[in-house]
Amino acid sequence: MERFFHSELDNIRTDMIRMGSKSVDIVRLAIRTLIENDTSLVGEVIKSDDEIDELNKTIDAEVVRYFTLRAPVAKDVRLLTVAMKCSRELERIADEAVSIAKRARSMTPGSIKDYYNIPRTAELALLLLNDSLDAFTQEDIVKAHGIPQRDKDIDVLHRKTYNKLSDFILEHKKLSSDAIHLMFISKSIERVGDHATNIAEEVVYMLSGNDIRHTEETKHNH
Amino acid sequence: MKPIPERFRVAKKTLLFDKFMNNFIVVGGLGIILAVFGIFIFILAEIIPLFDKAEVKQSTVFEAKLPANRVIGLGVDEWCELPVAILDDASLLYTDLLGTRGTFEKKLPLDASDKLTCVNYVARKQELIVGTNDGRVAVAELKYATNFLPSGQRVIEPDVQLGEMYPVLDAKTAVTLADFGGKSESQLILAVGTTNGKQIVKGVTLKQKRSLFGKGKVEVDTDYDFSNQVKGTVKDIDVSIFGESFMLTMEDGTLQFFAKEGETFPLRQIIKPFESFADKEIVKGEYLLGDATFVVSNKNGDIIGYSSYLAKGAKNIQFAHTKTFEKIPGVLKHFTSCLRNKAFLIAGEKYASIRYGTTEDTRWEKKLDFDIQSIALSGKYEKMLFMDSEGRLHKYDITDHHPESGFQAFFGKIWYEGQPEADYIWQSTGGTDDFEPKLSLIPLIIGSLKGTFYALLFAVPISLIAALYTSQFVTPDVKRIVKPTVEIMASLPSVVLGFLAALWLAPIVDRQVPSFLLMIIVVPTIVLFFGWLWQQFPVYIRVKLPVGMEFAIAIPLIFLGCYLCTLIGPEVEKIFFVVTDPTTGKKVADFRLWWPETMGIPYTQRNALVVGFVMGFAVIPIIFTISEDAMSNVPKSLRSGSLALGASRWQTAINIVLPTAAAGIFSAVMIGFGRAVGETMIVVMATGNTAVMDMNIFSGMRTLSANTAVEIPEAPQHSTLYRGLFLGAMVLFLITFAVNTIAEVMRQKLRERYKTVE
Amino acid sequence: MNKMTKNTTNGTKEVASEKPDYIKVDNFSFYYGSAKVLHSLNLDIPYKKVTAFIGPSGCGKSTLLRNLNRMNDLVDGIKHEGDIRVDGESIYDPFLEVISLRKRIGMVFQKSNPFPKTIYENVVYSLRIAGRNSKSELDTVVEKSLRGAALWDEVKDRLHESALGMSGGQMQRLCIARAIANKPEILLMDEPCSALDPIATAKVEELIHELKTEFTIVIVTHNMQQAARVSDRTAFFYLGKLIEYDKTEQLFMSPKVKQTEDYVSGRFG
Amino acid sequence: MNKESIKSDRPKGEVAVWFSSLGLSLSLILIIGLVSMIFYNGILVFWPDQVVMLEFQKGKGQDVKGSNFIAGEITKQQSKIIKDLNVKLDGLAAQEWQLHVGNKDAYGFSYKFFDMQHLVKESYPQDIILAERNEYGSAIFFAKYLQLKNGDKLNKDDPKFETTLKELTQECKARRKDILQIEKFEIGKINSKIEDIRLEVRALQRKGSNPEIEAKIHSFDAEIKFLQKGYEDLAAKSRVLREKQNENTLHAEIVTGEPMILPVGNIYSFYYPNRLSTVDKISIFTKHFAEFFTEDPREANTEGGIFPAIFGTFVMTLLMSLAVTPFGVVAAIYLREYAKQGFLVRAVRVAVNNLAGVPSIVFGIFGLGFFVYLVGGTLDEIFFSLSLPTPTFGTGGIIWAALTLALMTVPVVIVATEEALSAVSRGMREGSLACGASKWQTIQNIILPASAPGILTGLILAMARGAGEVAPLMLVGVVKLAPELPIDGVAPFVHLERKFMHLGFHIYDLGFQSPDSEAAIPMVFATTFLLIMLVVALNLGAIIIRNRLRKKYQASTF
Repeated sequence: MERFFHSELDNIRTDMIRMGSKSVDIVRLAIRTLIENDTSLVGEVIKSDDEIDELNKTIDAEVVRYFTLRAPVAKDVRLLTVAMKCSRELERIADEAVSIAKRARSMTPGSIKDYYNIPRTAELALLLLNDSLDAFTQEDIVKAHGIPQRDKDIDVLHRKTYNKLSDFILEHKKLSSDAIHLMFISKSIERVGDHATNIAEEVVYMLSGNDIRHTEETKHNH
Repeated sequence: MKPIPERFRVAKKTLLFDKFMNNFIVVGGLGIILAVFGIFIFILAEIIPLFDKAEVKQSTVFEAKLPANRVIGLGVDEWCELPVAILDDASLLYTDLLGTRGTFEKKLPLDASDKLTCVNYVARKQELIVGTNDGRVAVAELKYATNFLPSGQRVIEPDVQLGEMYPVLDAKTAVTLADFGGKSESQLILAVGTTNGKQIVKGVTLKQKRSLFGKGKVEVDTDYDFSNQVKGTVKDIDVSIFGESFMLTMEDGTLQFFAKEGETFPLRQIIKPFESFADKEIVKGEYLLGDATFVVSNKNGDIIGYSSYLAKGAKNIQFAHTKTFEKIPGVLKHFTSCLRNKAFLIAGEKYASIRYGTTEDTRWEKKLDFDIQSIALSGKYEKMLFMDSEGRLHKYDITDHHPESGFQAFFGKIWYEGQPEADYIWQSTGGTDDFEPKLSLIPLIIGSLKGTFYALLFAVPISLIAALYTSQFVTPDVKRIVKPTVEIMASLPSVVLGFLAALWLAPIVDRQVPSFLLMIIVVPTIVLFFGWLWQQFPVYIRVKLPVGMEFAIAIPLIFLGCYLCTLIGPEVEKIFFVVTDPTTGKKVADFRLWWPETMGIPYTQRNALVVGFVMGFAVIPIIFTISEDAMSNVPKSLRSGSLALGASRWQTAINIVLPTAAAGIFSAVMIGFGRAVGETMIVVMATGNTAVMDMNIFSGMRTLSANTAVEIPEAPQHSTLYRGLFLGAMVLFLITFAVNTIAEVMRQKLRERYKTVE
Repeated sequence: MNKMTKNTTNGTKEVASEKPDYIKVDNFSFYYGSAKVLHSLNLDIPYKKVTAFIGPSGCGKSTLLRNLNRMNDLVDGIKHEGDIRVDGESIYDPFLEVISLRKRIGMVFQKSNPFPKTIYENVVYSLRIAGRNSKSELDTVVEKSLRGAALWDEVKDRLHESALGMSGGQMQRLCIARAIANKPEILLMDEPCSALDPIATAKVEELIHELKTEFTIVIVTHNMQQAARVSDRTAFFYLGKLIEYDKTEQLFMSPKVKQTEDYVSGRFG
Repeated sequence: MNKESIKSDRPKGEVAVWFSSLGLSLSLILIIGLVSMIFYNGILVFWPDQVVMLEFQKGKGQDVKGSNFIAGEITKQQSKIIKDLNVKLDGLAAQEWQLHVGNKDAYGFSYKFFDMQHLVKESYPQDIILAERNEYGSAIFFAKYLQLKNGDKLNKDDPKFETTLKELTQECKARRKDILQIEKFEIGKINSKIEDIRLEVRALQRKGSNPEIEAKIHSFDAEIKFLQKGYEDLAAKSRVLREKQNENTLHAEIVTGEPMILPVGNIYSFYYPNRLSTVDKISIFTKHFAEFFTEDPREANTEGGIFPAIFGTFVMTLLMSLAVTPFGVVAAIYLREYAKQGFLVRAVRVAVNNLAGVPSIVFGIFGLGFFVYLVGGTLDEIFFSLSLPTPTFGTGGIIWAALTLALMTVPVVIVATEEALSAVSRGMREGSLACGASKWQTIQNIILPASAPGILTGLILAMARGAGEVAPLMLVGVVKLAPELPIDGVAPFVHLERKFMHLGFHIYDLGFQSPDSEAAIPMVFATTFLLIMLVVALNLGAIIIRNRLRKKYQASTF
């Protein structure tokens, strides 16, 4: 039987989806700041981050209220805890995006032509994030299950970028600070992938009740 | 205020109706409850007058100017309208207390030659006995005639009839004392005179000859000379109203009683009434109504009564000291007994009092403010008259509806006239006017308790074990059928049971008393024996009998037992109960003859055994239902607890269920008691309804309830008997009410007890 | 369930009541004989909201509720101080007919108490006793009330069967239908679900939620979750005193008084 | 395990359980035995028995009117109780039979025990006739011939004998009805008219005497004369009819050889008891049974029916219920719904409960003192002073009996009603009040309907108690033979002051007050049977309703 307060769960879900799409947007915007060297976008990124933070708080409040007044159980509890955790992940993603954007703004435009694997990594990470959120929205457990494996590709790419940028610093000492920025950006992108993976794992938990974190299957190889 | 929306408004009609109904129910309900308890009040109101004393009011003082010192007696008519003062010369002074006739004189139509030496007025008989100096005695009846004027007014006229002069003493002896008593067939005139210093006591009996034309002439039958039989000097003589005996009061303080035996009047008894008193002299002695009690008084004002009775086995009646009345201050001077009941009016110098013979009760007493010279009590016991030393007549109204009642009458031990000893007796009506009602409720209460006792003796064991068995051992399915069946018993009208007891059971029991007595022992023995035998069977046989079906097996066993008893009974009778039949002189085996012969107490067909059995039958379902409820309601937890500890079902029943339900069982027995005590029809029909004081199982009884049913149709409204029966009903009411209340309180206690256990 | 109610349910977006002090309990004390069971209560119950009374047994919540329609008048030896006003009028006004008050304030009891009559007669009882016997009116009221009590579909084919043959939850909803048949302004509910199974309870709660669009509802409940679920305001009573009264959310999430906190968090006693 | 322990394996006290079963068995035997005994004897009364003819040795103490023959229906066969130690008997010789010999006018008794020791022959003659008569109970005889009014003789062997006799008895029966109509109703009407005039005259006389009143009083003379004329006419008419009844006579001989002449008008019905087939017997049985219910009693109540007693019981019980229901219910409603529940009410409740246990005779004596003497006496003084000192209401009557019993049973109704009221749940009351019902509306619409079965149970129990109670009735208006029914066709139709007959009292009176108690016993059994059936039916009804009720309450609580 559908109860009148079940609609409040839908609200939370909607907020989550909204927050997810905002996170995807903010990451994309941050990458664009780097790739297109358009520092004007940084302001937009920061503004978007604020919105995401606000959403994070709203979701938390709603979840707590729901817990207090509606005594949720089972699926509803998982949804609520997952919503709470995932909103935190998304908030972190937004933070990473802000960090990417800020580092991109600090870099000397055109100093380093080659961004190595960063665009590719970013693409993969965004894809991963998108899929995680899709898995949440569509309650697609298969999709969610596939994500931790895909995160490994991102890790590999990031390591490659990292090695290359290490070499680059040794060669171009003058450009070392930009290179270090790049290294951090790559790291941030890799973190986005990790957060997306976490979300996917939570989605699995939400849908099946199985906690697949820190299992052999999903163990990050770092 | 905002207007109330239509849908919230209350119709005036509803409110009014509600108010009306509320008031109606409160008033009606209270009224009904009060009315129901009004029963108690009403019955109480009916019995309170029983314990009232006489109420006496002075109505008039009449300046009759009678020659007080010459008046020897005062007579009155029924209504006390025309009292007569008898003077010492036998002239009669009538005084019209109502009309205009004033005081007028009437003389006895005596011959001028008659010299009266004795004038004796006996108020009790309304007779004036005169004796002459030549030993003759005549009797004048001072009657009254009642005429009605055309206007309907009542006029009382004196109607004096002087009888013939009969020579009693010899012609030379003047009559000093004379009395007369008797009716047509046996009449006695007794006279005392003195010749040569010797007192002569002589009497004549008169006889009315029968003739074809109604009453014949009265003639002298026999002469008697008692002078030699009399011991001492006669002070006063009293011939009984039937003329078959007389009482002499002697100067030496003895009473000598002579009674007719065949043609003689032998001295029967010398009574020394005041032997143990300080003063032994008798100043006054007179019979009460019915002439079975003789009341005497001495100078100290002690008053005692002697009543006649026939001792067991004796041939002749004798007197015994039966009554002791309250002492009066001073010397008793005047005495007059009532013509309607055993009351008598006594007076000293100023003191006057009404006493009641049966109950020794002082109905009324007062110190009057004049010297009493003469007294009279009207025939209806409604008025009394005193004459003072100035010749004035003081008239008093008496209101005393129930002189014969009082606590002593209903609950005390009374030595009634004609009884050999003081006893509790109920005998409300008798054949004669002077009958003394005996209204002791004690034999009725004993009778009620007797019936109840035997009923409970039969019902309590059966109903309690039946209740125990039904509540503890029977399966619910069986119980659902069994219990209403037994309850149907309660609804059988008692008239049906009474009819069966009297016309069906009593003759059957009567035919075979020993068989029935045997059943009491044999039937339980057979069932117990079978039960023991059953226990000896191996388990696999025993389990064939479903639990709680023992009673079904017991039914044929009971029939078997009863049948055996009817076979054995006559044989047992032939061995143990053999007596000689007093009518044929043959030896017969008959319990009905054996019992009175051996035990000395009577056997009747309609006896307590039958009543007990049938009344028990009526009580069984009541005790059964209530005690069964009490036992069934013992909390399951208690029983399971006991069973779980390994106790058998019987041990559980006895050790757990019975003690817990004890209060309920007690209350059941109490309610059964209440029902049996008040049972009416069974007792009316199945007992002889004789009031007895024993607990003999083979005699009947008379219970309060049956007594009420039997006697009330005969009791005139507001008579003593009527109110006495109400008193009986009240006793019954109180007994049952008290018993039921105890039972109810016990039951409530039990309920609380169960509550705490649960 | 219609969309309209869905939106208004979100506690955080509560619509302010038109009359926040529709029922005003003003310094109200109450005695059973010499025992004081309610101690100077002050409480404003808003119009067309659900107000819940919670508290441990014997805290006086039911007593207060039963005072709102003067049901306690039935008990011998009662006494009160202070006042209770409904829409500005004192319910103890000597000119006020208590029957009229009860028509205005419907009540649903802990134990469902359908009369041993047909379903139909149960519903129209309050109309019948008011002398309203028009068949068409009654039929309309029956359908409306039963629909209102979400019972119409279940019983519309057996309106003339005995009400005693229904299930427990149905009976309780029938009682609600009976209570709303005369369209009272206020609906009092004295632990309406305590004798019901969870499903029936849920149904009744749903009903309460819907009814609050039309009625001001006061509910006494032992079940804190229930209070949290259905009410807009919650009052916590303890030993005859009002300990805390606030918006339900407020009271449950961050009570201001420790006793409340202990009670709602189950640390009581 | 040793032997001891095996023995102790048997549960303790099983023998005692057997003993305790005795109580229940005995109770069951008593109740079932009693009811079936009454049933058997009550039904048997209506069954036509064979008539046995016995021949004894002459001069052995069994002779009746100098004859050693006797005939009659066997009513009892029992073995003699031989108290004499020296006598030994067995077989038929040890028995004694009780016969219903009839012919009370000839023998002086109608039931007698005969010692079978001296029996010579037992036979069942086919010709013997049993006739039920108007007076002296039934007759058992051999018919000789029928003397008809036209002088013809119809010999008993004549084939038309039986049918003619039957026709004639039918004719007489119809005529008897006419006589009854004339003597009881028509003459009764005239008598009551004369009585009315007499009272009116007395009322006038009481006013005083003046010429005007004298004239008025005289004006009644003509009317009285007219009425008396009517009375005489009717009396003459009935005399003629009565004479007709005796026109035809049946000449017969009883077994002792004595001749017997029976006017046909005296014969109610007759049959040949030894010729009856089972079908005949059933038809006679049914006829007897119907008569029992519908006819008036005859012969000091020992014959005929008991219709007036049934009717009296019915009317009395009805009046009682009419009185007891509102009183009991109102009092119970007050106690349960209105009175302040406290010690006082509890005490009243206990007291009311106990009042149900107060002996009926106490209520009887109260009824006599209060209703009959006080209320009735007062009513007489106010409304019927003219007919005093003959009391109208100031003597026992059906209304007083009903009221007395109502008072007696009112505690039963109060207790039952209270119980039923308290069984109505508090919720139901509150529910109704919360709907805006007033207190009375709640009681009327909710509480009373819900407790109706309980109240009904109480009422039925009260009726059963009232119908079976006799003792109080004896004091307040029951009589052995009431000339008129309490309800009849004479205005004002319901005569509450009349005395009445009652089944229970009928039993008492027949068994104990009738001159020939043996002759009364069959009738007593039949009446008892009827009374028990009535009371048991009422009680069973109450039990059934109570059980239904219990189930219903159980169903509604969850």
